Amino acid sequence: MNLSLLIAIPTLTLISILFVNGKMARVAALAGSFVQLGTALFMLFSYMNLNDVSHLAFEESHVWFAQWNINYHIGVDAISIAMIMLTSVVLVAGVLVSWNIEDKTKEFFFLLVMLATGAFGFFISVDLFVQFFFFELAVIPKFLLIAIWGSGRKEYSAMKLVLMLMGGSSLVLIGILGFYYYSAEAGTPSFDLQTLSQLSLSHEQQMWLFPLLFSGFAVLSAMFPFHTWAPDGHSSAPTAASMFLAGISMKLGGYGCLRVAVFLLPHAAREYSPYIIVLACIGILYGAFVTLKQTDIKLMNAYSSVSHCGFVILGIAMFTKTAMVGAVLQMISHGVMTALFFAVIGMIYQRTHTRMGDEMGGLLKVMPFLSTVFIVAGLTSLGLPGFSGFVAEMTVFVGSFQNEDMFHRFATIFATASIVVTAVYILRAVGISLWGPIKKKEYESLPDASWNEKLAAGILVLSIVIMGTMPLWLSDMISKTTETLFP
Amino acid sequence: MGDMKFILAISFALFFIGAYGFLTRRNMITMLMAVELMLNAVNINFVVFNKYLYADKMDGLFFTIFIITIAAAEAAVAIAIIINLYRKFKSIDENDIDTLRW
Amino acid sequence: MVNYSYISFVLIIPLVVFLITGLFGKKMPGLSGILGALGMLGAACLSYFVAYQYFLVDGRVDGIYPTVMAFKQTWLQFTPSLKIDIGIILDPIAVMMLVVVTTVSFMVHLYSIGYMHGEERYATYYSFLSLFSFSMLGLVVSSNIFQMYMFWELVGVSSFLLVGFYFTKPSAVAAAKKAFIVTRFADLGFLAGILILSFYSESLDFQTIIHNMMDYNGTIFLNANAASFMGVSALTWALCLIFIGGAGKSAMFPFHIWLPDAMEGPTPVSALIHAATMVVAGVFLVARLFPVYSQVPAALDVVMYVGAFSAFFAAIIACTQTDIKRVLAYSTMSQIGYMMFALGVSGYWGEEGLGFTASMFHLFTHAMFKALLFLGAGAVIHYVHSNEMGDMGGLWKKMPITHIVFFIACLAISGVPPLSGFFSKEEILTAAYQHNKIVYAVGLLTACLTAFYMFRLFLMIFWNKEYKAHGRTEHHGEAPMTMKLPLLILAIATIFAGIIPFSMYVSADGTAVESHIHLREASMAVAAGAIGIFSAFFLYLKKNERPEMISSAFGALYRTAYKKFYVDELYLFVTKNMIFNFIAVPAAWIDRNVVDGMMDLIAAVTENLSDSIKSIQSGKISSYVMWFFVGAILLSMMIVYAL
Amino acid sequence: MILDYLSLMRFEVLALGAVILLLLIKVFSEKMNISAILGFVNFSLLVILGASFIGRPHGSMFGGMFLNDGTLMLEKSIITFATLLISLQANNWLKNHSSYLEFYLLLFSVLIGMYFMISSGNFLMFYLGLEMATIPLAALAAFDFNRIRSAEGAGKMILSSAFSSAILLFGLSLLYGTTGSLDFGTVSRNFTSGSLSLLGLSFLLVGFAFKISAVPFHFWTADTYEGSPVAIATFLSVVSKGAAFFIFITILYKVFGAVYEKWIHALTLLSAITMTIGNLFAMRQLNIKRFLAFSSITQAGYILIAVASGTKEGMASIIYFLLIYIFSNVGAFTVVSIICDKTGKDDIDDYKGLYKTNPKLSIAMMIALLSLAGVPPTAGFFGKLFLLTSGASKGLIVLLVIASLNMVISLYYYLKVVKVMFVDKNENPIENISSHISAKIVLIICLIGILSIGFINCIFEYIHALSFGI
Repeated sequence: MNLSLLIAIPTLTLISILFVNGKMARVAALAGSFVQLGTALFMLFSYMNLNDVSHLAFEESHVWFAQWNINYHIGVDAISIAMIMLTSVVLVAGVLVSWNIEDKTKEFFFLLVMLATGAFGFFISVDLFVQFFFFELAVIPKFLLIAIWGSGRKEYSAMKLVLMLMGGSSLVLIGILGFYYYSAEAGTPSFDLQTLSQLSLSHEQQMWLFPLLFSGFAVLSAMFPFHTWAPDGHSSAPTAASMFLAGISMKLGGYGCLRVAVFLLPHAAREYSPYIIVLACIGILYGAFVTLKQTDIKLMNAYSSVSHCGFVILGIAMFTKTAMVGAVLQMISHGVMTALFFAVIGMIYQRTHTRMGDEMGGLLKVMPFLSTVFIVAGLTSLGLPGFSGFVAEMTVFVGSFQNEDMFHRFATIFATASIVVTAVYILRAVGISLWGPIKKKEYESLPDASWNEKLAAGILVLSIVIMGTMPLWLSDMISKTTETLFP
Repeated sequence: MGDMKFILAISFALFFIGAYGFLTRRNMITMLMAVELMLNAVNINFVVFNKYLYADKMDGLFFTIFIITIAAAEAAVAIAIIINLYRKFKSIDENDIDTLRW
Repeated sequence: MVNYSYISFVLIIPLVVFLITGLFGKKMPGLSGILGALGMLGAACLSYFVAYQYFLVDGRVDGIYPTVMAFKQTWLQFTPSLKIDIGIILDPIAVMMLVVVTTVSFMVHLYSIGYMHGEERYATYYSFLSLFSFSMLGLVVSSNIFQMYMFWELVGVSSFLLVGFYFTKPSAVAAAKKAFIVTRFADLGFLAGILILSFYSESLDFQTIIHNMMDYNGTIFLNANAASFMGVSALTWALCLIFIGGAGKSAMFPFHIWLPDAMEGPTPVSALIHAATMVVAGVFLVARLFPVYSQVPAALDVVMYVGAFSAFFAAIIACTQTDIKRVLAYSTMSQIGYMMFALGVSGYWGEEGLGFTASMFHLFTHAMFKALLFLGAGAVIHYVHSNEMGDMGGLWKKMPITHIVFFIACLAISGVPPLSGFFSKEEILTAAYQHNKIVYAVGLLTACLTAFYMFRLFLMIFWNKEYKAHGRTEHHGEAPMTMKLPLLILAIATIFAGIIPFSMYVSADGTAVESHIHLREASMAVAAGAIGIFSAFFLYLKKNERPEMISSAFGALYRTAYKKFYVDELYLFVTKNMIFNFIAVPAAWIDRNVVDGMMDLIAAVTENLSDSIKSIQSGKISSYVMWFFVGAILLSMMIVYAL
Repeated sequence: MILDYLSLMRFEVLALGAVILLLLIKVFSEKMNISAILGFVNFSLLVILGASFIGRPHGSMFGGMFLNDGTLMLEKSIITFATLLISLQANNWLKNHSSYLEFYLLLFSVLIGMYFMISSGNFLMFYLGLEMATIPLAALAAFDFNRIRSAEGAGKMILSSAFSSAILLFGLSLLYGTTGSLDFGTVSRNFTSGSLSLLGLSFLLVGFAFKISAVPFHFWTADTYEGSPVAIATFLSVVSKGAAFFIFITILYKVFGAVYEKWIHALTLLSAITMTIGNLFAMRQLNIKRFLAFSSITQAGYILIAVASGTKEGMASIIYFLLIYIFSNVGAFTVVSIICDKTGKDDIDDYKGLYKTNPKLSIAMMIALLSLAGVPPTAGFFGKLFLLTSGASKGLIVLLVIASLNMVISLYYYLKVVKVMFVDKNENPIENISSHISAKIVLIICLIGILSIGFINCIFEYIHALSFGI
């Protein structure tokens, strides 16, 4: 399995989008994303057939800039494979959802695929420089997608989102450079994750590097109090961009927190974990309560993402293997679920031209398919067994509870309390927008989902159900990796 | 050596007087003259160092000559520009010439 | 030992039916009802066969019924010791529940063919019903506490979907949300309990948990007892929290508020979910963990008091309600309270386990007669098109069969011998008498009230006054055959279920216990029922002024009971005025203005800074050179003095 | 022998030849076809550029006053290349300008001055080169005779420059006084950390800071860029700054490398202030040229990080960055010049809705701006990261923190321009412009450069091999 394919295919897709004209761009994007999904699946199966997973799989390393000791070093473990699967699924769905974009079709799909390319590269690279390159690759697409195709206060939101994320990545950058310095002091300067993890840093060094790296990535995963880009960004972003932002981009943050910050600085991570746990718990409950107040269903989902991503941070900070597995599962689960949610919200918005839940009503009667998908997404969000959310959240809870002291216990119980609030706002949204009497006459003639929307929703729902009903292989795969990462 | 210190003191004074002139004068031609003062301070420096410390070589003197030459060229271009400015602004007071700012 | 693996089809059939009707139901609306009913018939037959094989063919091993693991598959592994296994456990209570659930479910499927006829979302209805059956069956055969939690949530959501079936009605929407959220809140306790219990018992498997916790001298048990929080041991906390979950599902006080509202769903659904099966899940949960509970008297006391109070509390409210389904709902709550306190008064070994047996027995009989009552009420509502007692009266002429079966059910619930309710209720009261006299007194009083309000209901529907048709329902009386047949079958079950020697099969420790009719307790119970029945006849047989007089005599108490003791209002106040207005609204405000404001502030500060320093670029050469000069001086000072 | 000398001075000789030829043309055939002259000029620049690929002479002339080696050749060919791009960019503008010949005369003189400045091995030669590169440039800045701003910008430039050379010279005189020589090698050997010589060093630094427009010696920059013709603004921002940086590093490392400890803090401070103030001003600009001026000041701040590192990698990344910066900045300025030539508009607000009417220009502009902002996949990302990394390898952490925060601010204003072009609506947008072929070539070269240089590691390796540290 040649991992570079995962970058090559989207890149080729990008080039082919450039050279086809007009509407054909979407066909190119769809074809490319399906090929990518196939490749990712192939990689998944090859990985599962490997006997020895104690080190990175399909590793490849080429010298890029010898003077800086920068290598094009790629390789995957179970966590990155899970993330790649997530990204390719969301990519396919995102392309399908945007099928009917009329305005600047070519540019739209170009940026969309570019955003995904960054994510793919980020997940497979092991060299911090290369990783950072892909990390930042998403800046332009994010900005333009929101600013051009968005709605509402789109310029403000796009700018705010990009600047906050850029602020986060500048913190990350400082952290990376700090590592470079210390490795240079220790002998050979390096950006390589594997090499850096062998580096023995003093307490003080760890203590100042960790907050930079962690909070830098945490901005991306919308940790309280750095989450405010999310509501603004999502409320303005076009559907596919929202899906990508919440489904993929936020996961970059979680992945970075786990795979970079905590992996490289386990000692400092332990020291800081109480603070992180407190922030995560606040984020979870606070996000949920703020969601309770929203009537814009897209905004609601944006805030609920804040709450859900809190579980990722919580799982990481809890520092038990199970909780970390749970954090990864939560990333995947939330990625697919929130993509589905944003997709269906977008589809409904296209028809009703409002996102205010209280202006809808009775939609289940006129568009049963979309409404059912909405309900499925909602039930996933509130952690119904059989869907992915349950598996992830429960793993986080059980893992968190393995810590013996009262602080961690209380934090866990606090976090679990959010499942009630989640239920309240999800049901409220379902109740006001899908159920009840039909509020407006013109809603009665609205069409249900078209083929592309059905396909997109179908793929996402299928992923949710597969993960929700057969979680063992996935959690096993991930827990093996966490065992090698955090022995 | 005592002489040198004395002369150096003068050249330093000259330099700062030139700078002061540049900062306080509003007329652009006067400002240019102030620069000439500063350059002269430099020239004195070079000559003095050459004479008292490194009399075996002529580096300082050569440098002085080049400075004088180039100062002339600089002044020529500067005055050309100032003339052009005067045509546009009808003034060579630097206070009037501030359309480009912020 | 026979292989029981075929039992997994009991789960698979409803699941398949759910998927088929859910995905393709639109294309074959008529078929889905038949498919659902046939599927449940198959499942029921399988359960009967299992029961037969388990109790009668295989029988006891070493004096107790063995616990059979018919199927077990690891589903998710948390840690080496904590894992969720999807398994099918067969023991007396599981088998008993299989029979109950499949029977009632089949009846309801059958009944619904007629009742829901012509409904637009007929196929959806059946798919939800199948989903519920699947989840409930999965719940009762759970071998793992987390598996149970999963199915627990699934029955919750099926209940939500079915209560909200008439989704265009705002009241149905509200009721569905309420049902789900209240139980969800209680499930939080369940979840926390699971976390604590699993941590200390180092397992999620029921058998292992029980095994570990029954070992008095084992380190696991000692640890769980030694670890304490706020003076209460971890084990007690765990069990109490788990009980909260059970209380939520079983509508125990104070989590009962969802149940009456849940009557917004179609009546067959009420019969199946909110009377016979799902609401007893809490009882089943406590029963499932009963060996552990029996180790912790404090937790068991909580169960007992909550159960007894709920039983009495619901009975009082039931006396004042006028919506027939609500009366039945409160009666359900009251009866489940019975089952709960029966568990609470029970011990574990041998004869002491009478309460456990009684509780299970009552669960069994109650499922039959309460389903019957609801389906009967459904028939009445189908005919009258109203839930209000005031719109009924004198229906006995119009619907004689319904009248008879309803009467039988009322007798059963009032504990009139020799109907099934008598046996189970008598056993409960006996167990209570042996354990706690106060609870016994409450139980007796409740029995009296039960008889009273049930007959009030019965008389108000079928007698009291002449029936005056409102509108179009004059021409036909009885419902179609598909609706009548289940009524008859359930009536037969109600009459004869009591003679099953239940204690031979189901007991706390698995041994066979002879059960006796205790003459004193039995006669007290019957007397209490009789008083209730007679006073109902006295007040409601004919329309008269007496009920009015009595209710006005009670005055405030009556009004309070009629208003359900204002518990709903209290909840509304807490959730809306306190949580929503004092947490959610300020949180949203803070988010926009403080947290987000911080970010905007940074931007604004930068902008302002940029604006405030613009004057240094004044456009004048002299100022430029001034800066230049100052800069040069500072720079040289830095370098020369090595600052 | 004479061939060796010619080979050693090939840039200077060829440029001088071009100047003489231009003068002859000026004198003898006033009526010559303008396109032919432009062609000749571009061709001769190309020849100069090509000359750098033949052989790699290493040696010195004039008693060590003039040096040449691979590094210097590389630096010279970089600025020649940039000049070629600018010349091509300016072609269209010059066609309508009466004094195009003088323009090139001055431009070539500046170029020769820079060659000598870069190649100097002696402060005298350095000073001559510097002045030769400055004075004609001021004349060029005033080249739009009719525009009031052109004169103002040039005036500010020449006066500031005069003041700055006075300070620089004063520093040189002190250095001469304390070390007894003007030769780089001797100064370096004889340099003692007395306060007089340190004062000399700091005044020298100030002179450089002026040339690279570091804060607070930068004030002339924005005014001059805004006032001067676009081509000259480009030249100032790219070539002039680049050449200054090249000689700056050479002198700093070769001559004052031993007293690294003395100037490192000053340089760090300079770097921090430069990028911060540059950013704060850039974010409030309304004129695109002025905006690019402040952006170039900020870039200078980033470059100073690597200067402060004092390592071989640091120098390599500066040259690398400047190469990338040439592509990015020339790209951006070319778009500005195309629009400015056609419509005379150079306010950012005029660019509203540009994407609707001129999609290709806006995309080129966007890519150039993003490269300046250092966003991948553009080469600017690599350039900027290498600068920071070289700082990191020396542990200049505080500086890095300031730099990364500044990168956020700079992203803000670059994206603001992108937003204006792509998102904003305009009642009266700039009409569709079919740009001149030479400008198109420049844009294409720049875009190819921006998008590819980062990925081609051999370029950096080549530069690195020619670099040196303290």
